[in-house]
Amino acid sequence: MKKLVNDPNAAAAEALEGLALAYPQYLRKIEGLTAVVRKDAPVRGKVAVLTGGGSGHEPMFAGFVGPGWADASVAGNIFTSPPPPPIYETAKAVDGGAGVLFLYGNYAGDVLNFDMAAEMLTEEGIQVSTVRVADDVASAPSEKRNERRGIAGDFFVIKVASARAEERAALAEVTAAAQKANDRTRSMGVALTSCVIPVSGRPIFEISDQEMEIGMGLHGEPGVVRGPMTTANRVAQDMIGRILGDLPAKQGDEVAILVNGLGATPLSELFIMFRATRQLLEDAGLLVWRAYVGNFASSLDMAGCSLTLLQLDSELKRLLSAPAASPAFVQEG
Amino acid sequence: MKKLVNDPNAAAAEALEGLALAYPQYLRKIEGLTAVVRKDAPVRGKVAVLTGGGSGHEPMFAGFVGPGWADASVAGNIFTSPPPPPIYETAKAVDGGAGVLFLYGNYAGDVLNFDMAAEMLTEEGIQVSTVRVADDVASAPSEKRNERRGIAGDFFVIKVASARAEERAALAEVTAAAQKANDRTRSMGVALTSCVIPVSGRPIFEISDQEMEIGMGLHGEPGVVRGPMTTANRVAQDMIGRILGDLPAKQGDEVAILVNGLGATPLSELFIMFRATRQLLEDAGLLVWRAYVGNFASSLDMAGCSLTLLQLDSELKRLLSAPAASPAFVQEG
Amino acid sequence: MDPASITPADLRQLLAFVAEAISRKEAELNALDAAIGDGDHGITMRVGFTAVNAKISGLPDAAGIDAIFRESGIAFMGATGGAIGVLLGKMLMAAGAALKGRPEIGPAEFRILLDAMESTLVSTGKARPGDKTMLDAVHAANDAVKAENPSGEELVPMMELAGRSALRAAQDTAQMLPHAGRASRLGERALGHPDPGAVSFSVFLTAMAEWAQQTSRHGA
Amino acid sequence: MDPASITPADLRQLLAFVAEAISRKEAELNALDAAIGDGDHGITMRVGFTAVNAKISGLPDAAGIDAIFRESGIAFMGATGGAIGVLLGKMLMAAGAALKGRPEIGPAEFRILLDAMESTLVSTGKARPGDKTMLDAVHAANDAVKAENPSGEELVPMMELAGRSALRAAQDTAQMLPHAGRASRLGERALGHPDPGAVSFSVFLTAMAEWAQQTSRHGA
Ligand SMILES: Nc1ncnc2c1ncn2[C@@H]1O[C@H](COP(=O)(O)OP(=O)(O)O)[C@@H](O)[C@H]1O
Ligand SMILES: Nc1ncnc2c1ncn2[C@@H]1O[C@H](COP(=O)(O)OP(=O)(O)O)[C@@H](O)[C@H]1O
Ligand SMILES: [Mg+2]
Ligand SMILES: [Mg+2]
Ligand SMILES: [Mg+2]
Ligand SMILES: [Mg+2]
Repeated sequence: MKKLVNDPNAAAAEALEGLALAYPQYLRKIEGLTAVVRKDAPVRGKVAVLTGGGSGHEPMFAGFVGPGWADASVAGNIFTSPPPPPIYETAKAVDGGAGVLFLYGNYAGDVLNFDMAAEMLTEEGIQVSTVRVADDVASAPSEKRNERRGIAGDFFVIKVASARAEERAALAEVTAAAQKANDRTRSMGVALTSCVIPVSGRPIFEISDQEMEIGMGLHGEPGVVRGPMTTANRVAQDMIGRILGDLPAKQGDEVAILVNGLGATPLSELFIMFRATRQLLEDAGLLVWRAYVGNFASSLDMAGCSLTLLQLDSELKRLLSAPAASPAFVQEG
Repeated sequence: MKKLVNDPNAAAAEALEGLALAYPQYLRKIEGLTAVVRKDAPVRGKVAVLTGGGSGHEPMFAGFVGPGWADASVAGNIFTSPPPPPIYETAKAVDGGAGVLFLYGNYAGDVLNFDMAAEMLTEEGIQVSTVRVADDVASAPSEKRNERRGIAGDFFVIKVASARAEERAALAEVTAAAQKANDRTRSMGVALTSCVIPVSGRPIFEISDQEMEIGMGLHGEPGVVRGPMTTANRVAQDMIGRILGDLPAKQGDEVAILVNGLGATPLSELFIMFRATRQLLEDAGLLVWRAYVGNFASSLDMAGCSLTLLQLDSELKRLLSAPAASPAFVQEG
Repeated sequence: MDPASITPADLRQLLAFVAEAISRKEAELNALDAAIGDGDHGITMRVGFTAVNAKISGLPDAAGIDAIFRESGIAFMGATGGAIGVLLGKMLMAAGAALKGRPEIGPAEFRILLDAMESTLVSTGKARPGDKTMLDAVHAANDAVKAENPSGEELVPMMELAGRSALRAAQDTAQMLPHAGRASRLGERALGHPDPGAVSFSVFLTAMAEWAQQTSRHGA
Repeated sequence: MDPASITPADLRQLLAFVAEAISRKEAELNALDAAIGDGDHGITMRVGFTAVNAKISGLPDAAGIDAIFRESGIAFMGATGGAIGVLLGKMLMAAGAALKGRPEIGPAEFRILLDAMESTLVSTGKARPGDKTMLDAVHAANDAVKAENPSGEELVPMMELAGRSALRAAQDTAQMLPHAGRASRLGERALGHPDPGAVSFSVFLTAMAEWAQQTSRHGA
């Protein structure tokens, strides 16, 4: 294992510190907690959007904190949900009196910890609602959509919810917007190599130099099919086929697409994957309204990518295109 | 070799196509050429900034085309300068009557091809001036600074020149701003692994699982010292030591810093490197005015990073913070 | 020690012993988790028990069994995160609550402790036996000490029985398919691999028994 | 063919033969470039000569030696990029310009060709012999055919001499340190590795000679 880290046990905390030191124009770290909040938090009268989860997915989640983005992100250790106390403290720090929306990937550990924190906050009279991102088509059949795990789809759901909160909508409305985005988001990943967790220093699964695994999760959870490595066009075809088999989109519908790198795959390959994907969507009669290509939700140093589609309507388009600024994504009005 | 590509010979061209298809809000491809230009090119009366070079460094160079950024980028094959004809055609397509500034990394191949194109343009009465980015401290001693190669420092030089052009400065003034930024920029890289060129499918150099190489270039050019892999803090210390030994900055000076990933190094490690670097700069009495952390100038799928410092003055701060929007970097006014 | 019971002072030592045992298993637990999860279980357990020990050493001497368990649970939950953080954290807190007012852990208290842990795990985690989770180990241990009475009412054999039962149950999880609702991500590939949480819970109980056994022998 | 000269029709075949020889060396040239440069030289040469051949097959039958070289140079430069694109492109164009009006390549023309190539390479690339570049091969070949007269004024032996001299010079570049001003990036590590551009130029000349030799034997 070769990694630019110091004490591997401190990697998650140091990465978060580095992020906060690099981008004081957008956010600041809460002293003593592995959490960052918008520079101007708490924003009075605005619903606060709080996200977070295990580390190792940089820039997700902390990279999406800032005006027009989330109010806070709480980081756990690598691949491990943060515990309830920092979630609770951070929620209190960003609550502007209009309640807090918890937005995170649908993993057992996160659910348990965020729910526990929500309980503690509710006891103190702070309103909390929760949307669990569940975009990974590979992780459960469509009858069990709410059991799916969340991967890069967080990007769309956080953006939509944050923009709605910025409009000063009430907690129920912000929650509804997040839920709508979540309901209309589908992803599929492909892994070419395993990542290596800094502390253990070893790959978390074996995969040969000739193989890829479609549907693999962001923490190396087994995917839907392992097969020989093939061309970008064929990989995209397989992935988009599975997404379109699940998303109730019809000819002429508009979609946003995110081509997300898992950490060790260069941007050039992501652009080649986007080129393939766009053609497939065009062939399927879908209109690409906007595209996002880059490393948004990574899996440490895993090679591979994920494709995420969001089926749009006019509200989602308005919210997606609203101005926003954070370390990982800036967009003009 | 596992890469998300189709025909490896077409990888550079397909990546550029993908970029252009993904970001029509900022740029468009010139039909039949491996070049992209600002969506609204040519901008009448504005000096056009034209950049480019070999592919494989995505998002450099094409990712920095857009308003407030370069007017055009011409892409060669992987690690190979583009030939004169597309440079010439592209320059003609973006010339708004105020001349064209060529900005590219200082490599023999690029110099030969861009100079040849400049000759062809000059013969037609189009004004061309050239600044060759030469920020890599590892590549030549300071007495021979103009022989140094260009690495991630392109980012600062292109940003500064483009902002100056946006102010409708004359070609000589835009060139002077670029030259000033170039004179005050220093970089140092470190490679942990070799990249693999898609066509050959093989690493371009050998490096063991316990080694790193400080000073290695963006195309695997040998660096200044190969040694055992060590902690992020020590790597940063070595690199910053070499940069500060070369940059005539004194206590209290302001700098901008770019922590650049080479392609396969995840953002989390770049943040840890930034954290280390910031501390070192603080210890040296320098003030970090702004930081940029991410994959800006990569080397295909090489693992490693580079650190770039730009020693600021008020003009450079004004130009760096001017609004700009391109696929790889958006900044509000 | 009196082999028939564990005092608050003993409990501090016991938990330090458990922490060491867990640390020694870190790599193994990571590997088990890598096979069917995300590879972090050993790290999380080690971090959690390190925090438990740090917390305990700061407790006043007068802290009773209940307080030691409660504070251990709070420390574990607060330091780790992950599923296991809330689950084992709450289980330890529940053990403390259930043992309120008990000056020592004897056979009766050990039964109470396991029962409180199981019911809290079920109510929090909503898993059922056979779902291939830590519950399978907890349930087997609890069942064994409830049902069987192999050596009368002696603490050390009871603890050993609990440890053995948990270990066997943990090994048996290798044959289980993860319950679809909870862990569909694992699928058929989980077959042949034991559940890391079940294994770590059996390490926890086995280490407790080992400490008690060693201490009682030394004391005898 | 008349072994003493190369007609325009011959030149087309010869360049196709050279393109094949270069293609066969692609991996080797990449490896040489990887050792001291960026590993792309074989790719670039193959792409360039593929473009040359495509261009040539589109030329009118009447195209003379000069036009074939000029168009080859334009095609090579336009298709490849990199240092070699401009350098070899201009060298081919210069060969065309220098052979203007010559119906065939005989010994005299071959000397003119090499001399034009060398002087264009020097004026464009500004390298000097000993700098560890392609120039070392070009210069050695040019020198050899200028200075020596091993077998009278026969074309095929002259071409063979040029190829041999270039090859030897290319191999000798392994012992050179790259000229600091041009290629400081290489440093001491370049020692022991020949310059890829010098090697590929020797492949170019050697293939030309081989084609001429084979054709003259067949023709004889
Ligand atoms: N709902 C649940 N009920 C019982 N045990 C659970 C539940 N969810 C997870 N576990 C246990 O937690 C273990 C995983 O713990 P760990 O790896 O530390 O957390 P994470 O899954 O968040 O990475 C599993 O092996 C399983 O035994
Ligand atoms: N200025 C120069 N003069 C002569 N030959 C040169 C010069 N610069 C480069 N070369 C030749 O070009 C070769 C490298 O070509 P290639 O790898 O195709 O281009 P690049 O260096 O742009 O990757 C070198 O081996 C050298 O022989
Ligand atoms: Mg985890
Ligand atoms: Mg090159
Ligand atoms: Mg785990
Ligand atoms: Mg080269």
